[in-house]
Amino acid sequence: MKYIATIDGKEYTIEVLDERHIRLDGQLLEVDFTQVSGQPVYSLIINGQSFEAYVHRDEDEWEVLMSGHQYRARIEDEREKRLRLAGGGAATQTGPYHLKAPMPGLVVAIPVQEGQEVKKGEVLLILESMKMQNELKSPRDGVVQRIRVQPGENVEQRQTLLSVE
Amino acid sequence: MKYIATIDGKEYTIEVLDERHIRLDGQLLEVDFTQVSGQPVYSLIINGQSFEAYVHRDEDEWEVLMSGHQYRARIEDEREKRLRLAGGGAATQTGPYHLKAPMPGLVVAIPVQEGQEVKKGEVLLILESMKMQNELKSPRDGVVQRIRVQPGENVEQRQTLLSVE
Amino acid sequence: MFNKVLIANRGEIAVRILRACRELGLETVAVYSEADRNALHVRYADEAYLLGPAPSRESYLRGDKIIEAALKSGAGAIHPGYGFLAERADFAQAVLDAGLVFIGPKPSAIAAMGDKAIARATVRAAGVPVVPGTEDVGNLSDEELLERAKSIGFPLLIKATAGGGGKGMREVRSLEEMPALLTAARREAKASFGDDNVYLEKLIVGARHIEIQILADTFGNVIHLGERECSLQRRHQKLLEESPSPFVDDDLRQRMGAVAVQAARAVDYVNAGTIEFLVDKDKNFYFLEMNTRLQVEHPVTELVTGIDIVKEQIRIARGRQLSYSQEDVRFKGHAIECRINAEDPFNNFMPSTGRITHMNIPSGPGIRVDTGVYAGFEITPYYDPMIAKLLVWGETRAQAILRMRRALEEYRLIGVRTNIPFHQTMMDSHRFMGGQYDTRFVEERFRMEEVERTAPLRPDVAAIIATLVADRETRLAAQIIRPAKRDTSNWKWVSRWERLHR
Amino acid sequence: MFNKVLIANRGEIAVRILRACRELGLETVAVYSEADRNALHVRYADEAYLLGPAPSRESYLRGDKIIEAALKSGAGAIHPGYGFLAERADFAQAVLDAGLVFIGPKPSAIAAMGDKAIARATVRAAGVPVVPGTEDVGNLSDEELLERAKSIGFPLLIKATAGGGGKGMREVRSLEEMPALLTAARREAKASFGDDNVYLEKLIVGARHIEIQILADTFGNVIHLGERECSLQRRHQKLLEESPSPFVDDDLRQRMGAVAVQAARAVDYVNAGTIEFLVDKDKNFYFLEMNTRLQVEHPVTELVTGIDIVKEQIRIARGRQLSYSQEDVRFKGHAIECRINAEDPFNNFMPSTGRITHMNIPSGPGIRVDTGVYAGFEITPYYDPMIAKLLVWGETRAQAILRMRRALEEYRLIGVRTNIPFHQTMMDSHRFMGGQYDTRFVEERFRMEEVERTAPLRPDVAAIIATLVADRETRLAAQIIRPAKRDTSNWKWVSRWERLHR
Repeated sequence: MKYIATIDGKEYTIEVLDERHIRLDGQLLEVDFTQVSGQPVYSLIINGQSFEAYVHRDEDEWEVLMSGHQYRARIEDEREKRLRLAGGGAATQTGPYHLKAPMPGLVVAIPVQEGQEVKKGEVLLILESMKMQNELKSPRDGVVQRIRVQPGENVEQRQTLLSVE
Repeated sequence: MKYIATIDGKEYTIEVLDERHIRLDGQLLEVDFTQVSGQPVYSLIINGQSFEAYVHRDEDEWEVLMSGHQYRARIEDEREKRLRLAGGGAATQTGPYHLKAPMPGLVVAIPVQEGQEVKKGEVLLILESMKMQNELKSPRDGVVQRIRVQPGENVEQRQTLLSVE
Repeated sequence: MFNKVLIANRGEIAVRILRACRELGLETVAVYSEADRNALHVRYADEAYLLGPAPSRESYLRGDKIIEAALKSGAGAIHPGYGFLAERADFAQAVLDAGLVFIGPKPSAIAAMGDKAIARATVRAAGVPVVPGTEDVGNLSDEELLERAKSIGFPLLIKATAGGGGKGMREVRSLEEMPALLTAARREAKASFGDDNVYLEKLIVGARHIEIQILADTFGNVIHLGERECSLQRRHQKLLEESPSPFVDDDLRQRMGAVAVQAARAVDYVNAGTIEFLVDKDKNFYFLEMNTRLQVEHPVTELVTGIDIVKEQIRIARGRQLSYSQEDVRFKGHAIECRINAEDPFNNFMPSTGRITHMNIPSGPGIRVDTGVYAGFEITPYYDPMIAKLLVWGETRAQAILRMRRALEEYRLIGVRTNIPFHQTMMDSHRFMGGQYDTRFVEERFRMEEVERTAPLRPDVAAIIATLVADRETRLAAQIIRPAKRDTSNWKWVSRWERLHR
Repeated sequence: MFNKVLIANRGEIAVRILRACRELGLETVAVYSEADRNALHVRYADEAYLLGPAPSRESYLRGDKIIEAALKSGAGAIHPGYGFLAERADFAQAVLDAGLVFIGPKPSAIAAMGDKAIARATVRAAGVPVVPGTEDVGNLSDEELLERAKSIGFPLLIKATAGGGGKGMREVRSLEEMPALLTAARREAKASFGDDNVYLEKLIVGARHIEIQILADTFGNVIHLGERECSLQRRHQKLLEESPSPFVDDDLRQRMGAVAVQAARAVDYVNAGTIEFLVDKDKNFYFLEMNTRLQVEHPVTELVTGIDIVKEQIRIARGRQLSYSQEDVRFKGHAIECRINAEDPFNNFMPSTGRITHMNIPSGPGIRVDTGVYAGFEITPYYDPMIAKLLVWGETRAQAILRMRRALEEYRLIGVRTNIPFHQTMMDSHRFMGGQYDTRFVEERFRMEEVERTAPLRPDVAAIIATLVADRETRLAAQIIRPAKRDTSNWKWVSRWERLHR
């Protein structure tokens, strides 16, 4: 199977030949790849070099944490990439953004109102958790819609708090 | 459910009333009992005292390892105890003893022969594992039967090596 | 003299105190909330008593229930740890009233140092320099504070009178932005401490936060154990501490130590305490506050002095003399502490909760880990995000940094996000290596992306790993979905598939 | 000068050496067998090369492949650790011949000390006292040994000429039982070392096994780092070591240290080494052997001297002078090491294999754990059963014992049996607490059942816990079996059952 991995704008073409061999941008490499302890932790030995990474899927990206650095990789096979390019690549910008509680907590304040225009980075809601007041910010420009919680309310993890359209 | 627990010859009558209450030899006790980390490790808080033990079932006994001491408990409900007593209690002494490899290893020597009489504690087989030569001894008096392995042979864990009848 | 100690706390500090008691042959009593039934301090203690539901105010802040548990268990003393009830004079008094020993200072000393205005007035009278501000004049209204702000000058800080740990704190750069920040600070102070009083304090630019550990017994002996450098902070929360401070020389250490002892004597202090100072670039230092309790970062001092501060606390509370005179205190090598928090350094340090599925702590020479968590334990949103303290000792600061690098690289904790990558980046930062940082460094001049890393970036390797994981998941998904379509010979199909792909 | 080190070992010692390299800023290369693909040393190293299948002779004893990996990776030096190839002069020579640095002594010193007969002759010539025996006269036949045994007298020991670690060793109490024991010893020696030669040695009754750590650089500086008490052994395998020895006073330490330095000089020794002595009750001491390598128990010396022995080894191998003169070596406090083995102390210390499903190592003040395992790792039968070394430091021996008690109590390792309960019992033994033990203590005068325990026995609590577990299993089994009989409404039935029983 042939994949295109994209990290920081750079593309890597990776062909998985079998359990022990891949082709990276055309170059044949022997890999020794194994999962550790049944955890999302992977060990890779390649050309004698030993690497270990924590790997987590986050929506349509893969987070790779290795030696204290976080890489964000998009992995697509050729068909997926064609489809995405055909779709204009702007898919991630359309549709409303639903602000979800990243953890359980107490809504301390909601400094925005429904219908209000907000800029990327503007604070939408202050959530208290673990004795810290955490500012949840808008990931993009838009208009605040459907505020579903009130200050003083306890919320669950992943509960939708409000939307930005 | 009412159980009889026997440790070192002493019997404890334990009635499990519900998740939080038991009766120990007639005395009502509140217990807070929980398994830790999904492991065979259990935490018990009883009358404010906090205990933690590793519990393992070994054939018809329960091993409880607590504060560096190993307790071996037989747990029976009333019916089981009646049956065992009716059966004469000698059931564990009848039938052949099958010597099984406690771990994978190499058979170094078998100092006994088929048909030979052996005493309790006599060495039946020497198994090398983890760089140590381990002497496997007979748990009782009897006659050696069916030696199924030879010196120099590699054996798997739990593989039957020979029998004593 | 007591032989059983109740520890009125949770997490790593409860475990830390428990260990000290064990090593002194004392029996231990834990208290816990419903969220902490399986916490390490409950598992390790000889006895454990439930206080109530998870929220602190219903459990770890219930002084009455804690004293009740102490009396029920026959504990003769209560150690409060830090946070929760540690600096509440009324709790300390209630403990004494119940006929128990409070392992800490007298309630009067807690009260004197707990009200920062009184604290400043007291130490100022004893000749200790303080930072200019309104703390000394009592609680003021917004109008009065706005008036006073002009004479103090900007930038300045709004701080909660009852507070600590950065809660209710705001930085003000001009008079215009001050009213809104006052409102926010009072709101946070109210929420955190039940008291919305605030005061103003001159912000010393380029300041270092350096504190002196002191020990005082009931015989009037007061000694100091040198300084801890705590300037690496984010939102006024300490992230990393070290001792000695790369900024402090023997002369400054002696002067600050002497002043710290003076400050402690001013309130007739007994037990362990910490005097926090701000030090400007010219090595002028100002009294900031006194923490009348064991400090989170006490182990860095333990590592360079060899003195077990918690054991000394217990010794003092048992009415013994200090084991050490000032002359006995010797400093050897260098210690660094990284606070390991359950938060995501790649997402604005957002707290992270969940069950720890796997954990492997660093060990080997020169490493100490103080933690209250383990694989299988669930991090709840109710308490502090700090889940461990990773400490190293080295013969020199450079060796300590190298050791911390390898320890951080070894640390594995899966299930919640941690700030370990932040610390790894810090250890690679040239400014940190050079000891050139102040209290604003993390927020203003440190970017994780911009630090030149010791380990070279390997996006190619990351791409391979991510691809191989994605490939496995694709194949796994195929295994699950396809047989359902066929609905027969599931195992045969899988084994054929495996033959094809291995 | 080298900047990359290949570690020709596995397990905790490979990890230990890796950590030292990391902390010196050196790159690391691991080698591994097929059984160790996921071992910690492979995970922590910068590079890793497969040697071959699990058995040592096809992997960790393949000197040729190891040197090949070193050359391929560009490593400039090889650290052999202990065991495997550490004391093979031919391997050390092959390393040098390949143009690499061997982090250890010269091949000539290994050879001189590796043949025990030559070793004894050499040190005896240098004025070092040795135990009477046949080691000096070369390999003898059974007949000759039986003849010589009469003049040495009983009890005596049969020992493997090529051996170490108790393999091929037998104790003989009379001439009658000697022929059978000779056969057994030769068989074990052959199996372990490929050499069935044995020698005889007088058995010193009531002997203590005490060893001196030495360090020697290429400039002719030789120092000693004091003694380690290693008398607690079972089947000639050390179980627990401490420093200082409760039996050694300053005078004896100085005398033994001086003799150890003499012995090292006799073979022109370079790098770290250990001289083992037997000490009788009158404090006479006899040279036993020299281990020309890093010793398992080296960390107890590190804890009391503050000297990192592995870093000094690397320093010496890089051609530098020792960092310390004899006068710089100061002893502080007391250190104890417990070897944690995968074996069942309740079943004749039978080795135990399997996957570790959960692990929580002790931490906090004064603790050090050197280990090569983690939760999820599988303990295979191919290698040594030692999976970790638990070390504590305390200001006094009593404090170290109390700390070790709490550390052992904290240790959790599920999936294989360990000898932790043995160590817990030892820490409770009055004879151990009194320091009154010799090399026969564990086997002859120590019974786990007979030690009066610090923690009182609680069979009632054990009965409750076992019953509650059995009750849960019964209920769980019921849940699984009964629905199968009904074959419908499985989930409904379970939920009704749960309502009834909760």
